[in-house]
Amino acid sequence: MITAVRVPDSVAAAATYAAAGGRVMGGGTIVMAQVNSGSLAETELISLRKAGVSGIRVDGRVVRIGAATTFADIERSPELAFLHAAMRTIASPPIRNLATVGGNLFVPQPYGDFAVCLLALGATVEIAGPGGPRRAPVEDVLTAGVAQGEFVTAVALSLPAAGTWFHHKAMRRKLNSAAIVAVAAVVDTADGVVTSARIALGGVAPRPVRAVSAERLLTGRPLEHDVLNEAGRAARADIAPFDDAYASAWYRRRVLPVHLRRALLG
Amino acid sequence: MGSQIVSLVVNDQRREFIARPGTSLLSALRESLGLMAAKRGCGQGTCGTCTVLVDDRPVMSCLVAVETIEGASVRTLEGVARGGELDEVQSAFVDGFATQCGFCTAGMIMSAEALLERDPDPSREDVVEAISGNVCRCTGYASIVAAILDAARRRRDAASSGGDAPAVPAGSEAADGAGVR
Amino acid sequence: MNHRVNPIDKSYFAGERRDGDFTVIGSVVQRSDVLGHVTGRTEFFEDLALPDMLHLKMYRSERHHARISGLDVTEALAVPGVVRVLTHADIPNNLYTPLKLIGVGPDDEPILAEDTVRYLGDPICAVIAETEAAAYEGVSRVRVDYTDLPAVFDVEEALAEGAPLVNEYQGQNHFIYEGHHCRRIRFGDVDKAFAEADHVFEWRYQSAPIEQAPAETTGCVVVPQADGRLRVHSDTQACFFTLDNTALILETPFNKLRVVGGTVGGGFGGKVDVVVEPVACVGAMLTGRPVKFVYTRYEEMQVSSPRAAERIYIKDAVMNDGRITGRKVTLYVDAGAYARHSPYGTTKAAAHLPGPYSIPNVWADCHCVFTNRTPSSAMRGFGVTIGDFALETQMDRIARELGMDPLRLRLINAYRDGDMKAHRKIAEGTALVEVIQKAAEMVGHELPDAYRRMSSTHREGR
Amino acid sequence: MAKLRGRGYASVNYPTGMNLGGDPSQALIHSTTTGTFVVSLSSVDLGQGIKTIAAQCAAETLGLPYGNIIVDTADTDTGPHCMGTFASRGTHRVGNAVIMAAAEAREVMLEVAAEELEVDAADLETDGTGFIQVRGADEKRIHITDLALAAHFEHGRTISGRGIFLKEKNEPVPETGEMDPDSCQAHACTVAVVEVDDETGVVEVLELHNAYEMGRALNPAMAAQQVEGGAWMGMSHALFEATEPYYPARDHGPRDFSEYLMPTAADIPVQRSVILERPAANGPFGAKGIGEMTANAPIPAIGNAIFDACGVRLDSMPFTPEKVLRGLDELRGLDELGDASERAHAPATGHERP
Repeated sequence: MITAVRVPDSVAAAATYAAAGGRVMGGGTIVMAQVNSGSLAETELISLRKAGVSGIRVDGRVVRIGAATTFADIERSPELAFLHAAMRTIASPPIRNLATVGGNLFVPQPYGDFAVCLLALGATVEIAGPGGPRRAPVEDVLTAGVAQGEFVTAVALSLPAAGTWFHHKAMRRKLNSAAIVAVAAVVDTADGVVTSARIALGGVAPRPVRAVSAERLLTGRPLEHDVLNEAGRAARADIAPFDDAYASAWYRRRVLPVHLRRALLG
Repeated sequence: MGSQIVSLVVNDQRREFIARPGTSLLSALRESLGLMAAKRGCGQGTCGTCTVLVDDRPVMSCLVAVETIEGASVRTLEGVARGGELDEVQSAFVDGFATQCGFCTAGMIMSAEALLERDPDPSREDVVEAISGNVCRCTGYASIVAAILDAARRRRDAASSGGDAPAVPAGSEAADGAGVR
Repeated sequence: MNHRVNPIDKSYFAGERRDGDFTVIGSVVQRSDVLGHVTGRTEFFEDLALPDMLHLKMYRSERHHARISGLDVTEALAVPGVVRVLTHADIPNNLYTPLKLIGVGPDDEPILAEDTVRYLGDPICAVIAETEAAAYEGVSRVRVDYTDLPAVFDVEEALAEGAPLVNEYQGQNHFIYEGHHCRRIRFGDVDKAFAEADHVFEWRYQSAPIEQAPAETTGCVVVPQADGRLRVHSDTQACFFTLDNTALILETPFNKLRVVGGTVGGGFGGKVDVVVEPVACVGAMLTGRPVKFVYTRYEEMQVSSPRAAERIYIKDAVMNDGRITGRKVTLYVDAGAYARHSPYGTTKAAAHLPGPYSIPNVWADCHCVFTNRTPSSAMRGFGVTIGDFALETQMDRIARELGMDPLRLRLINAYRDGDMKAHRKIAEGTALVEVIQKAAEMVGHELPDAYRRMSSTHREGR
Repeated sequence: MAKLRGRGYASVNYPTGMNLGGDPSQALIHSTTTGTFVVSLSSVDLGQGIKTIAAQCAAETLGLPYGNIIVDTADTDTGPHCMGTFASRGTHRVGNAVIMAAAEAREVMLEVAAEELEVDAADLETDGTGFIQVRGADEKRIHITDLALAAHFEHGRTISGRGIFLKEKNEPVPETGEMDPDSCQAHACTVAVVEVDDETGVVEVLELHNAYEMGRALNPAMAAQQVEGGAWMGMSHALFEATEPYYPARDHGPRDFSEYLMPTAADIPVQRSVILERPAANGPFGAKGIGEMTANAPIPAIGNAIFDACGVRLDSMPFTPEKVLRGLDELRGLDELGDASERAHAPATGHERP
């Protein structure tokens, strides 16, 4: 049962509440669902809605997105136009008006599509907590979470160069579906040959994962049908798919190469 | 800490009420303010029957902890008809037979209102996306999509004729009998 | 009006239409409920605001099949706001089956579990509290000790020798139809048909359970009245069916109950079982206060009765010209742990065989089988939808095997007025031939003259 | 990669007005003193529109405008018995009961009018706008409002009627299955056009063409609602729905509408439907009832279309991408993970259409 809802107006105030053991939430799409079904373990909620951690700031090629920034805010941001298509594959407008960048890092797969994008972008996560602010690579947060009393205040990322961003999400229906396989990637090419690749996958492991085997295989080779199929098969070494209501582990493993290729070749 | 007084502007009226901690906006509307249009179909943000507008944006009201939106403007289906007159979306739903059991209707209409306020001339794809979080088990959606497109046209027609003309059915998408995609 | 209508092709059955001069029938009039719907003023049962209402939440079995070796509700009762916890001992007549109203038995389902649970989600005890949150908290503190029993999930395994017994009130893992192990159809001689057939085809079909998924979940609010009666606001699809069953469970005169329903947020067959009203009534009687019991979406999805999974084997005797001369169907309805409406649905499935075709020799065994899963029950197309999937897939396969046009195969075999159906009812008012002809025309599927001239009102050459 | 297109067919019948339970439905009707007729029922409106249909049946039978009818239903204290809204009983049973009640009320209405107008009741007719008039001499007429006032205050008559529809309970013969379980048969034929993604097994339903025979469409717009929504449900059943996706294992059962997927408006096909009417002798104005059957034919039609498109025969519902892809892999002779897929684009059978 919830005994208190805190709506701190600063990061410092939020940190004080968080240190006392409440559950930090962004838009509430995950936490309130648990409150409504009586299944939330914590008894105090701490909302970041008014803590001053919303908003998108662009500084040259670096973008800093506050943790309480909603997906709808990103959809409205011209600087983040490269992400708009990806955002529209996530849930539905009334959810995107609530769900936040920070919260999405803690959503279990096959949800958490934005976290997959952040992983591909090599984002840095800004964290507040009892030990003061710190920064961590998004990989670390996705793998290990944050410590007791800590919470995310922002993510920072570098805008990918034109033509280097790729995103594709295979769903069970055309809109408002969790991922069967989500692929987000930043791939640089020179003279038709891949010079660097950073590929993140969703829906195929308990956490968003890097397709490091595919990245290795692609580097130095052209973005071509057969090469990508080979890379997709290689990527099977990087995943740990599961059965769920949407698809079986077999299916996810089976179609991964198809979707990796479609992500990068269209 | 416990219960606290929350103040919202609901359908243009300032409303204050006492909320127990963890009360959703949906529960507050229904149980504290007696506004029953928004429905609880799942309490998980997956059915859309509780969709209302908070500061003009559609949200699943079951997922909003009411203390976190202190002072916000909230609009529900009860506030859509002005002076007892149905607005264009409501009239288009009536004329287009876009309701069956009626349980999804409030959420559908609020999603449609939000869309049309942002985009008076939406494409079919825009409409489909706008209602993608609103589950309807009865209609198969086609009549709802058609009604929202019809409402947009009615509203544009009303605006272009000076704004005081009655909403008139445009008729161009009235059934030709062969089903409209 | 801007509504959509489908064209009515009045060239078919023109001589039988007797249109007369209807003034209202056949016209589009506005739905009587629509203004309430678009303004949000339609009153659904949960839109009732009662200040002193209590909330009921159910603690349910966490096992598929188990003995309850211990039940402790002390901690649940200690939760602030929890008013009462109901167990089977509080239910006057704890054992029921909804179809007892039409003479179907035995009673096989406890309202609240006594010593055994038979599916994941079987209700065990009901926590009644001042708030929903307190009721949930109470549910989370109920302690039950289970001793697991072997469970069976497959219909054919359930019928095999040595399978665990799902429901001891039934006594065996299938419903008994007047002394028979299944609902049977025996018409003509299928074995002879198979022996004389040019082809024999046999295939197997399977479905999974399907949820009715109405937008509004199942629920009720029970309000004690000054005269000692109970007013039950419910989204049941069947007011008197609910009233009668509830009265039998409460062991109370029928006139002590009043069921008020009306506008329901979708049913599709999912709101025919009587699963919330009896417990809520007991809660209201014991507390003297209004009690609300509404299924969560999770309960609606996983605990409320779905459309049954079915397994269907169809074996057909077919001649080279496409005539189907014999059809043998073995059909298993997965009823889950309790009968609910499945004995009825299985009979309806049997009556539907062999589909809309005149087949002179038909044999069917339709089994209503108990397994350790959520009991299934009625849904739109009850007993027929899955059968049609199997029958019409079978027809397509036969057409492919024979290299025939699938519509011509159907037209050759289509039932007509005056044909004796497998359940020995003379067909009348048939129109299969015509809907096939019309559909062919709609998609430009060419049919030869002989097929276009076919009619449901008579069989050519007869 | 290829998108393989196919067309599939299915034709079905559906029993309406079931009487395996044997329960009748009742209707009562009475006029207020101002000529509004209240139809009292206890049947439930689930969105299918029984209240509207009952009002249409009453108005037609009485010969009065639709606006003169109020339907009061779903209260066991005030409504006469109806076991419930299921088994395609609503339109058939309740419609018939309402017609019977309204016919009785009409008889009283004409008797009172005959007294008021000092004519023979047999010479009276209704004009559908609210007047009761002498056939062929319509200047001699009285409006229902005046008539209802007169009936109550001057004639001491209640303009009312009672209706019930019973088809006796049928007991199947256990040895043979001989039975008479229903009242009418409705019919449908669906043609589905689908497209199969041969690399992922994803099926898209592009078109559904339906011919439905329903006796009579009492309200064509509401019939269209049932047709359109029912065919959508059939498509949803075909491609998506299962509370136990790994049946008979109970794992991973969907808990909410995120997990229990149904087609969104983005996934729906073009639907074209045509209605045929072969009025049923025992149906209200010939209607058979349409609500239940509309989901049935699309399911096998879609399955058969998938076979036509790609050669994969699906004998298990729902038709998930996984089942289609496993079938395609088997046809292509591929190994467990389909790793030779880029060398074998076309499936073994099936064909691509423009």
